[in-house]
Formats: sequence, structure tokens, C-alpha cells
Amino acid sequence: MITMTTDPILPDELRDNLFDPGAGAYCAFEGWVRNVNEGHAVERLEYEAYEPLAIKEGERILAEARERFKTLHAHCVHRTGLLEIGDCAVWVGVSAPHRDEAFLACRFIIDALKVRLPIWKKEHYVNGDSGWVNCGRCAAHGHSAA
Amino acid sequence: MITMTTDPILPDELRDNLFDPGAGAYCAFEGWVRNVNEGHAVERLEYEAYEPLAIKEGERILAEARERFKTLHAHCVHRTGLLEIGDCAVWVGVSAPHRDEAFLACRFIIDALKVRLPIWKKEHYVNGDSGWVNCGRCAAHGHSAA
Amino acid sequence: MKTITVRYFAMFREHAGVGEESLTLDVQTAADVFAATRERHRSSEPVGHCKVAINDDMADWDAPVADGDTVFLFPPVAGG
Amino acid sequence: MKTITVRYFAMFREHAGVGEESLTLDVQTAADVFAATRERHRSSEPVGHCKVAINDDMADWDAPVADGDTVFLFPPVAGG
Repeated sequence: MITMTTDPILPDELRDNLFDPGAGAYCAFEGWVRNVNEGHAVERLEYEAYEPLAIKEGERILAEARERFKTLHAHCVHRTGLLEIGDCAVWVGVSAPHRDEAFLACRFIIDALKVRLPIWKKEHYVNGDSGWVNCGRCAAHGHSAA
Repeated sequence: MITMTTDPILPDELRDNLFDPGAGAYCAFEGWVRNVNEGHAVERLEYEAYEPLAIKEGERILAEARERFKTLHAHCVHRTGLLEIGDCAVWVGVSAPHRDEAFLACRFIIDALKVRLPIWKKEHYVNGDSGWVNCGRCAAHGHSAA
Repeated sequence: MKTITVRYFAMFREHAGVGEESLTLDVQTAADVFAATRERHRSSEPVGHCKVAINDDMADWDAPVADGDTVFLFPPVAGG
Repeated sequence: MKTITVRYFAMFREHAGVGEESLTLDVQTAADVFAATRERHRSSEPVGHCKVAINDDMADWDAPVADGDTVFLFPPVAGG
């Protein structure tokens, strides 16, 4: 299951949803807002998503992971809106019989989420500038960092 | 830091210790007691450790991971004593600037812990038998599953 | 000519100054919609770096668009 | 002859019936201690599958043991 939320992500509750008596391994990944990106001091981040399609594509990714790695459960939560340094922007959790599948599925999911979901990240820098990540050639923009 | 404990492992508190303003990625692994191992229905597990050396060797593994993968923080908790199905036996958490290092370091640590720490696992089966894992040739034993 | 509802996201929305507009366009494919609205979203990205959806389904750039369709123009994504 | 404190763990402890004992042995290396106590820990594992420590430091099987040393005999480990 993938969820989009503007509320803080609470990993403990999310983890408990993945419990399974046949699970010997649990792997989780979290993306945190860090204070620097490509040399720019970051103050906060803003995530925009087109939710209907983000959820549709996210469910597709999770289903692919479950089939490919024979995991038991795989969930994801992505946050949108304004985030501060240290906030959790994305959480991925996987439970599986063994650790190989848990690690591989978790990695597959976060890699796919980053390139396939209609989600955009705008960085607000300490110096007052801002810029859309990955959008260096989206044409000139008054406050672009590109 | 590595800790050995007979108390339940609480991942949320452990995770918060890894926060770092320069961390963009967090990867965690947990080993859970599952209800079956190599075809035997498991009722519970018993972990025995020689703690002074488990901690010394565990710290060495964490230091190797930090140096090799340039992580920011890497911690581990291993439980000992009697565990039930679903209990968390081991927790590994890593924070790093990017996800590559976080995943690789977390995997390196759990793999090394499993083969280098003086810790032993005795499985108690539903049928009343019990056996030490990985000790198939430790000589005949009345209740060995080997 | 077809009436197409075009939706802009992120940088494209900021450039267009609107999130959605209804346009009458002489277009056959999703790529045609991208090109026909270039002055609005002001993108110099090759379409290959961007994504498109038609009526809430991800689509290829050469997918045909019909009168009344909604076309979603997505600049390069950056989830996670 | 040397006085060696031998400590047994897990399966070895169960077999020996004690966790620790002081023995007077004619031994030069850690491997000699493993062999000399085979009847106690009753292991048919090759030493290569097991680990040994001397005085709280992991050691090689060919490490020398001295009078008064404590030798820790570890059956195959299974952490995690």
C-alpha cells in the first residue's frame, strides 16, 4: 500500500503493519531532508505530487517488488507539502522470509519511486533562492538555482 | 554503538539516535523470529552470547562499515535470552548522506554480525525438539534437529 | 481543432501561472500538446525527460489525444 | 603442563555440563586445547568451523597458550 500525506511520517506504526509470522527479515528505508544538496545550503523542501497517478504508479511498483522478490508485505508513504531539515520525506518498509529479498525489494522500490512517481521537489536555500530538483533545463526562472 | 539486551528492542528510539542534519538516507534492518526454519515449525528461539567479545567484535564491524561506506551513524542492538515468534532479534540502523551508502553499510553490518559475533541460536520446535542453528556437526545430541 | 484540458505541474505550473486551462489546439499526439503549449510552460527540456498522462493514465508521448481529453504535463520528477 | 581455564559456550557448554573448568593440559596452541577437551565438548566440527578467544581477544587456532590463560571455545556462531 502506498499513501501520500501532509502529516509527519511515523515509522513505528508503519513497521507494525508489516508483521507476519513467516517474516524473518524487515528492511526499511527513509529519505530525510538534509541540510545541503549539491553544495547549496538547504533551509527546507517543498514536495508537490499529482496524487491520483502517484498512488496508481506506486501500487504498480509495490506489486512488481512483491512478485519479483517474493516479499510478504511492502508499503510506502510519501510526504508532500513543506518539510524541514530532518523530516522524513519518504518511508519504504518490506518484510520477507529472508534478508536478501527484504534488502533487494526495499532498494528496488525506493529507486523506482524516485524516477516513476509524479512528484516534484523544490529546494529553498538558506540564501533565499529556490529551485526545482532535476529540472535544470526547465528554462530560466527568476529564483532557479540551476 | 552495539548493545546487547534481554529487553524488547524498540526501533523508534534507536532510529532517533541516528538523526543528523547531513543525513539524507536512513536504512534499517531487523531480524524477526519466524515460525519456520528449514522446514521445522519453530515455537521460540533462545539466543546465547558471550557479551564482552560480542560487543568488542560488533564495534569493530561498525567501525569498518563507517570507514568503508562513509556513513554518518551506524548502530546495532542484539537481543539475547528467550524470544517468541515476531520478536525482533537484531536491529541495525544506518544514516548516511545518500541511499547507496546507507543500504550497502546496513547490509554489510548484518552480514558480518551473523558470522563474526560469538552469538548462538537454539531453536525450540513445535514438536518438542530443539537444536542449535549452524551446529549440525557439533556431535550427536539427544534433542538435536540436525 | 480539439478542445484539450491541459494540466501543468511544479515548474510548468509556475511558468504557466495556472494549474489548468482549456485550449483549442491543432494536435494529434501528447507530444504535439507539449509543443503547442511550450510558450506557456516555457520548458526547454526534451520531452524524453518529462512525462505525460492522458485522462489519469500514464501515456507515451506519441499517444493520440482526442477532443475533450485532459493532458497532464509533468516536468522531470524527483520523488523520495 | 599448563593450567588453563577453559570456557564452553552453547552446544559445547551443554555437552561439557559446565560453562567453565580449570584443567591441567599438555598444550602449546589454542587448537591443542580444542583437541585436548574434545571428550568434554564432544564436537566433531572441524576447528575451522569454530572460533576461539584467549583472555577475551579473538585468536587464531595456532595462537600459543600460556600457563594461566583462559581459552574460550566457540561452536559455529549464528547471530542475527
